[in-house]
Amino acid sequence: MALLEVKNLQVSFHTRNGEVKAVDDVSFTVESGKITAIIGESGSGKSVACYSLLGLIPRPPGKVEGGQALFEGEDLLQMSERQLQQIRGRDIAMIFQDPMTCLNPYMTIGDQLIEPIVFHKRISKKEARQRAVELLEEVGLRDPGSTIDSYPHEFSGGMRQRVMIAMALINEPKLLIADEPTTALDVTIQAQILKLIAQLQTKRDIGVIFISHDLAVVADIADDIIVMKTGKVVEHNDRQGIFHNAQHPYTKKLLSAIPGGTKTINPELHQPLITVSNLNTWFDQGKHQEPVKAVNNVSLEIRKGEILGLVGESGSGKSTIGRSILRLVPITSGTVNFDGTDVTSLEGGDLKNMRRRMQMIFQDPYASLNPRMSVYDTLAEPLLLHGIETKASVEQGVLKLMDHVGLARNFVRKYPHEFSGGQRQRIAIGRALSTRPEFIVADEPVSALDVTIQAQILDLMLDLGKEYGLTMLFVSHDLAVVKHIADRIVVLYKGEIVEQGTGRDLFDNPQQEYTRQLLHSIPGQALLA
Amino acid sequence: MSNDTTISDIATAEHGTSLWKDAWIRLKKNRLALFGLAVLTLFIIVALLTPWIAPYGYETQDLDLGATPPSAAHWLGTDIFGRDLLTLIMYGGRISLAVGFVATTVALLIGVTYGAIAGYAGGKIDAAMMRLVDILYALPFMIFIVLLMVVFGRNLLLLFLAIGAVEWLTMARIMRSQVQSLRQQEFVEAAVSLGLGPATIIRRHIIPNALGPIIVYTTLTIPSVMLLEAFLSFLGLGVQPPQTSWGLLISYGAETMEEFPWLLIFPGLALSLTLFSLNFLGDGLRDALDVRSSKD
Amino acid sequence: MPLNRLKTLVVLVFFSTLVACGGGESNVSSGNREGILHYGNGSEPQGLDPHVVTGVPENHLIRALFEGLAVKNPYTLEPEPGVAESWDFSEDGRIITFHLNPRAKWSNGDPMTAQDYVWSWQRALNPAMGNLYAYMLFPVKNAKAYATGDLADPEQLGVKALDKLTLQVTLNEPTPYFIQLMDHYSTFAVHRPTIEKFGKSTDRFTKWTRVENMVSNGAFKLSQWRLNRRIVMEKSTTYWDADKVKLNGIVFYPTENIVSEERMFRAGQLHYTQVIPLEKIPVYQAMENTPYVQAPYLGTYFFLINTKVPPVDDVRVRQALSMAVDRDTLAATVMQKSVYPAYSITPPGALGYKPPKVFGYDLEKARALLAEAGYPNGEGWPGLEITYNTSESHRKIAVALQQMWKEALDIEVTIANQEWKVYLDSVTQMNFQVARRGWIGDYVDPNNFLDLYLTGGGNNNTGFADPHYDDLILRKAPQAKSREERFAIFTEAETMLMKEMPIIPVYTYTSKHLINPSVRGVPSNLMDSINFKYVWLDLETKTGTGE
Amino acid sequence: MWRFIGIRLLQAVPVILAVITVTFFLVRMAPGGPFDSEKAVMPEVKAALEAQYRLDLPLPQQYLAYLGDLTKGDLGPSFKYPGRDVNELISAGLPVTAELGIYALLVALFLGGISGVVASLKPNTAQDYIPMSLAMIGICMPAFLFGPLLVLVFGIYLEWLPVAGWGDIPGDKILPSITLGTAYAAYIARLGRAGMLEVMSQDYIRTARAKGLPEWQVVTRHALRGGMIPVVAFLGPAFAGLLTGSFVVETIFQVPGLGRFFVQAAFNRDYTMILGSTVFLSTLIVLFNLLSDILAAWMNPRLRAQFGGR
Repeated sequence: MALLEVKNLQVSFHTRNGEVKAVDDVSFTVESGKITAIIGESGSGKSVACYSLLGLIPRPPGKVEGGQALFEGEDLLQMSERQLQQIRGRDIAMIFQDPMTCLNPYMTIGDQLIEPIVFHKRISKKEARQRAVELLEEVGLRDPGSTIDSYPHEFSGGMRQRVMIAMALINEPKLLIADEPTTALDVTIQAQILKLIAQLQTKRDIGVIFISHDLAVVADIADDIIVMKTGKVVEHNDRQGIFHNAQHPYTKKLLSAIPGGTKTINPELHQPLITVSNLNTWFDQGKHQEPVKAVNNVSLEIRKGEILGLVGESGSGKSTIGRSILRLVPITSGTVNFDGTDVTSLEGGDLKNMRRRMQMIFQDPYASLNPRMSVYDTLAEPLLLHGIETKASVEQGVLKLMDHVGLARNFVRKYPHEFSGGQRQRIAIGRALSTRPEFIVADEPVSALDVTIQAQILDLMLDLGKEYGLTMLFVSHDLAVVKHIADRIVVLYKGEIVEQGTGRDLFDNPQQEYTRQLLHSIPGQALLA
Repeated sequence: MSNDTTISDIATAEHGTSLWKDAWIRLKKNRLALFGLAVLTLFIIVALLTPWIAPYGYETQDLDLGATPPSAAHWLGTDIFGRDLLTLIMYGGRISLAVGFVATTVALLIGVTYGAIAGYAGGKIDAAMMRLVDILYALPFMIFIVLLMVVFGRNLLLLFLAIGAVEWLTMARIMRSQVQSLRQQEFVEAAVSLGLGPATIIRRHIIPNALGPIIVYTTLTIPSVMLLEAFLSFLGLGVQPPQTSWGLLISYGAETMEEFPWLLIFPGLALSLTLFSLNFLGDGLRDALDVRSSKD
Repeated sequence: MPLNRLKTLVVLVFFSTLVACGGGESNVSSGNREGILHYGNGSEPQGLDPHVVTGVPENHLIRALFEGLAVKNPYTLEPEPGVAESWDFSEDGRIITFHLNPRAKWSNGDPMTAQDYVWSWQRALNPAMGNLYAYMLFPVKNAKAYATGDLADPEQLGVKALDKLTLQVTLNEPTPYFIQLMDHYSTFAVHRPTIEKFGKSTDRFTKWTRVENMVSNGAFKLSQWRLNRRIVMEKSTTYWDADKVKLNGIVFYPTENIVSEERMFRAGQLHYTQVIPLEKIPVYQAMENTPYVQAPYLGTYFFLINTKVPPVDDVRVRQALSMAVDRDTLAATVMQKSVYPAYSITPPGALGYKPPKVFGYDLEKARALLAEAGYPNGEGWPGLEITYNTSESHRKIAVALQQMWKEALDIEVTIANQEWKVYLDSVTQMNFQVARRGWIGDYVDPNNFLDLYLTGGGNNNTGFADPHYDDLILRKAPQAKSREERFAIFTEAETMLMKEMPIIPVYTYTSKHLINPSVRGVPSNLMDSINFKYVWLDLETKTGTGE
Repeated sequence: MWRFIGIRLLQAVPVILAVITVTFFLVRMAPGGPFDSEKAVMPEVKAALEAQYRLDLPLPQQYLAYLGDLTKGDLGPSFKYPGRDVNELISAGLPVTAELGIYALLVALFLGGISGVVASLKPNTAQDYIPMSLAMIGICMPAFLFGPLLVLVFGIYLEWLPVAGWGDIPGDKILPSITLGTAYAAYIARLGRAGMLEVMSQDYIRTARAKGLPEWQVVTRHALRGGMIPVVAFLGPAFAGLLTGSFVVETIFQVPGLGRFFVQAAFNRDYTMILGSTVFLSTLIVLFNLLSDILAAWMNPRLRAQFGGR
């Protein structure tokens, strides 16, 4: 008998805009001792399906409309809240996406860890604590005997996720639901956590549901894979089946969207457009603390027409370099030479003029557009500011830009909240291009997008880059993406340059240990190679 | 916003809903907020038209009549001078609403500008500006207003200014924290990288996005200003008789609530209705303007 | 969770206090049993030093604690023996000899002596003292000169101790009301050793009036003084007439808020209230066995007119304004029949004085006068402002008056509410046109009202100046041979005053109290003077609030 | 943390000095003086009085003299109450007002906290609307109306509680505390509701539910602490507001607190009392704001760490 058998599950949300079917007739089974991955893009209903099993969707507006979920033969959907409480945290435990927000910041991790076991098993706090220390040790926390009394903010993201895992496992549940447990983590940490989950699962021989948007992530660990799209299961197969014999077009699309290949380098590009010398950007932490050296003595060169990839984990200073070049953060020392001009000393009109020549595309297409300005206002503002178009011609200018970035003209009066993420990023690209810049800093422009959209946007950027003759600094944490798009790659670690070279050089023959580690952490290599 | 220039050659342009329109659409679905809006509009119209539509002159007395309960001639009854209570409430509403709105506007203008500048400038300028706010916070302002009224004599303009001068502090704090969080937003960074100057950025990109909480706080400030006026009236430092305000009427009414309850009930109703309406409207606006809720 | 614990605590505190209350005996019934009077005294006293303070609440307190040479009988207001057993006048009425009661003692047991009075009066008149009521003693020879600093030697004052128990007072001229003044606290004796123990005799700030220090000579002595809460007095055992004192104690409450005071009375927390809110009067009047007691009071409510500014510099305008005031309606409606219309500055009945009535409510004549003055039907009227100080009842009168004048005379009238000190400033600086005013007599004599309008008098404030009037008050009246002659002179003066109309009298005050039926020995009188020595609580009376 | 407190206290000194200076000169601009009375005051008497209170000195000299006394902790003698000095008046009233303030705050926390939390648990239902409407009524209801209303109902008609007084008759502290506390209860309810709603939408609440904790434990163990931080931050200003704003309640219930002194001082032109009360109050406000900041920081482990040690 399967550990969990979900039959014809239907969940809908009753919102102001009417009823939305989030989960539509979904059936799947989860076996004990196996990792079942549920893959889908945002809005596919993958999380809702799992949360509804445990009564964890907000009700209202959410409502389970029908179906069965047999857990060890008993229907979870028919249980009372009290019965469900007995299941939650004891037989079925969960891990969530963002370890930064999922732990209660006001309680020590010890108190939070022992809560499920004290509550469900009614053992003494002392015993529970003993158990917690053991488990923390098992998930790889150093010195758990003393760190158990720390507060969550004293841990890094990876460590917190380990605490979350320990908390989920403390009652030895039969089923573990992991909802995007590595998405918020750096790539090296992601690799460690994936390994940990796989280890613990094997050791305990429990069932795991692993929810993710990224096929590559589950490539190494999943036994079964369920692919969902807009509330429906489109394909359900074992790992080999999905990766090597995908049936459904959507699955194929997902697979093909995983960036691959290395850009071939154009040897003609060696005339530098931007020369960064000994750049330091430090942030003060108050009078009595060492400043944070976000960028520490970095020198690099960006050649005219090339796309330079800047790779690093969070805190490596990769975004700060981009912002320092654009004068969006005050730099501490060093020079940035742009086509013969030192950008760092410009003021007033000269600075405004320079800003026209350098633009930026931001990571979050939700945050980078003013929600109270229509597409027209957003695009017209820079055109008019820099006198690129006159009042009379600005409408045509806006429309042309929209054509270029692939937005339908009749959206011109719409507001950002009415667009999807990909469309918004197109608006943002249009805005960046509006000033006819020579240089663009693209700060993780695709990492907030669904995988299928990522590919489209990357292609658009490559095309436009060629068309406008742009030079680009492409900042990303995702090695695969950078390898796909960049001519040359710079690897950063803690504010300093570790290594640089062409994509091929770096991938095939990394010189530094850190680079090797990074490359090693790229998920799903075995299957995708 | 430059919506006044139209795109003539695109007949098919779909007019999107701006967040304002969107907010209005959602507000229209919120019955309590609409009720609040309707009541306030009604009260404001009545206040504006009072001199023409009041059933009696507000100084017209009938001493022999004295205080009478509601009747056909006087729908809400009369006070001890035999003055028509409905008329008094209408005239009182003019003052109370004016005090509420004008003082709040004063607070709004000062607070929003001040907070926006401090929040946007950041660093030492911010520290210095907020230190001043802290200083003013430490003033025992109740005593201070009393002192001001005592020193300069009671007059409405001063009352507005004094109350506005007190209420802008919180407004500035709210605005500053809004601006501080907005300043971190990427669309503001984008505006900087486009080459826009600080004034334009504050005006076009920051203030429109900070308005939600400001509007909510505004709808909370108006009642507190009206109650402050009532308190000053209780002390005898409010408006000059025979002019009156709701606060004044209530404070008289409270003293004779056993003998002439209608003198308390009706002005009290008028004030509570206004405050409730403002509150409903404020909550409604907050929900309607919440960008987060419009995303999904 | 600390928050949880806090909440439990709150709940506990909350309910334990709730349980603690209820079922308590009311002040009135416990007071009746124990002979303690619970007395609403209006406000916290400024202090208890008879030579420093002014004001009605202070008066009640000080007259319970101290006793003058002579006191007023509460029933007749005629003087009767206090510290002085008897007194006699010299032939020409300028020298009074007081014979002190040998049993009169201070509350610490010290005997009272004539020297106490000599020293106390010197203190009361000492310019360094800053005694606002120093003028009460001005009939005494050289008192004014000493008080204004013109005379340095206090020994030249007309007050001498002939022996331990005999006090001789020399007056400037015969002063028929002088004996009455002996019941005013500014003429009371204070205990010299106590005062000197805590500072200079003229210090205003010393602590001699505190419970633990205070030495007094009245029927009661101070036993507790809790700021803004209560002042408690107990019967003094050293008082010479202690046998007659029936109360065992008095608790004075600073009942500043008159609405609250009435509620306290209704809830049985008070025996006696200082006043009553106007709106409550009809309610109480309608009761059987009403606790409401109303009586004429030696005071007049009127409006000052600044005779130096137009349009009220014209006597016809002033007369028109005065005649257009419908005092009967005002008294009957706004004032809830609790006052009497007044047409003169002197209240009627001051020991037999009948003030003249020179004018009445006459709209015809008022309009004619106004037309004569150049404002027919209010045309060309430059406007008039009524100034009053913040107070519910003043506001009522001013609002009513404004409307009466507007309607009757068709003239524009505005009103200006000023806060007390601003109002005082305006009045003293004569920075007003018409201003509300009241005057309560310090002693029962028309002189106390009529001398207000002497040329340049400190309380004149109207610009009224007439040498003939001054002559009547200052020279002729004191020299009058009989009471009739004297009153005739006053009548003449008052007629002059009411023709010139520097003031518009509106009504005669009344004293208005709520008094629990168990309280006895509190007869109504013109001075609203209560002598606690005579008060007793009748246990037989059903305690209640009249409801 | 001591450093932080020290800096804040030091910063308060110029603030309070500025308050003193402004107040000192402002009150002198007010028309009318402390010795004006309805009956004319003889010039000689007035001069004597002014000499006793140093008012005969030039204004700057008076100012310096006042500051000099202040450094010795002496707020000077009261004008209105000869024989009492301002220190004495404040120390007589302070315990009462503080007690009233604390009770009112407890009432406010109790009523406001409970209704805020209850309302936040089921937003936009009757369970939300009813307590929140009551809170709104609390905000709308001026004390000079609410107080008498309570007195009439509980004091006069039901005869359960005394109608006035403070500590004289058992139970007489209840009505003033409730009257004063109600307005603040309303604010606390709103703050508490908003704070709880914010916290209840946090991810860690979902974590707690996923552990299988029953809802009431989720609320009490996980949500309350974070949700109440805005309330705690409000307590400082609220308490300062209670101290300065108790005037109306003190008047209605004849409570012998500071509020009456303060307001009357302004009306009486009791210069020293006005100054004394402003100085005293500013100091209190600074202190209470500091205190509630510290408390709110202490409740947040992350900030607590910044203050140096848990």
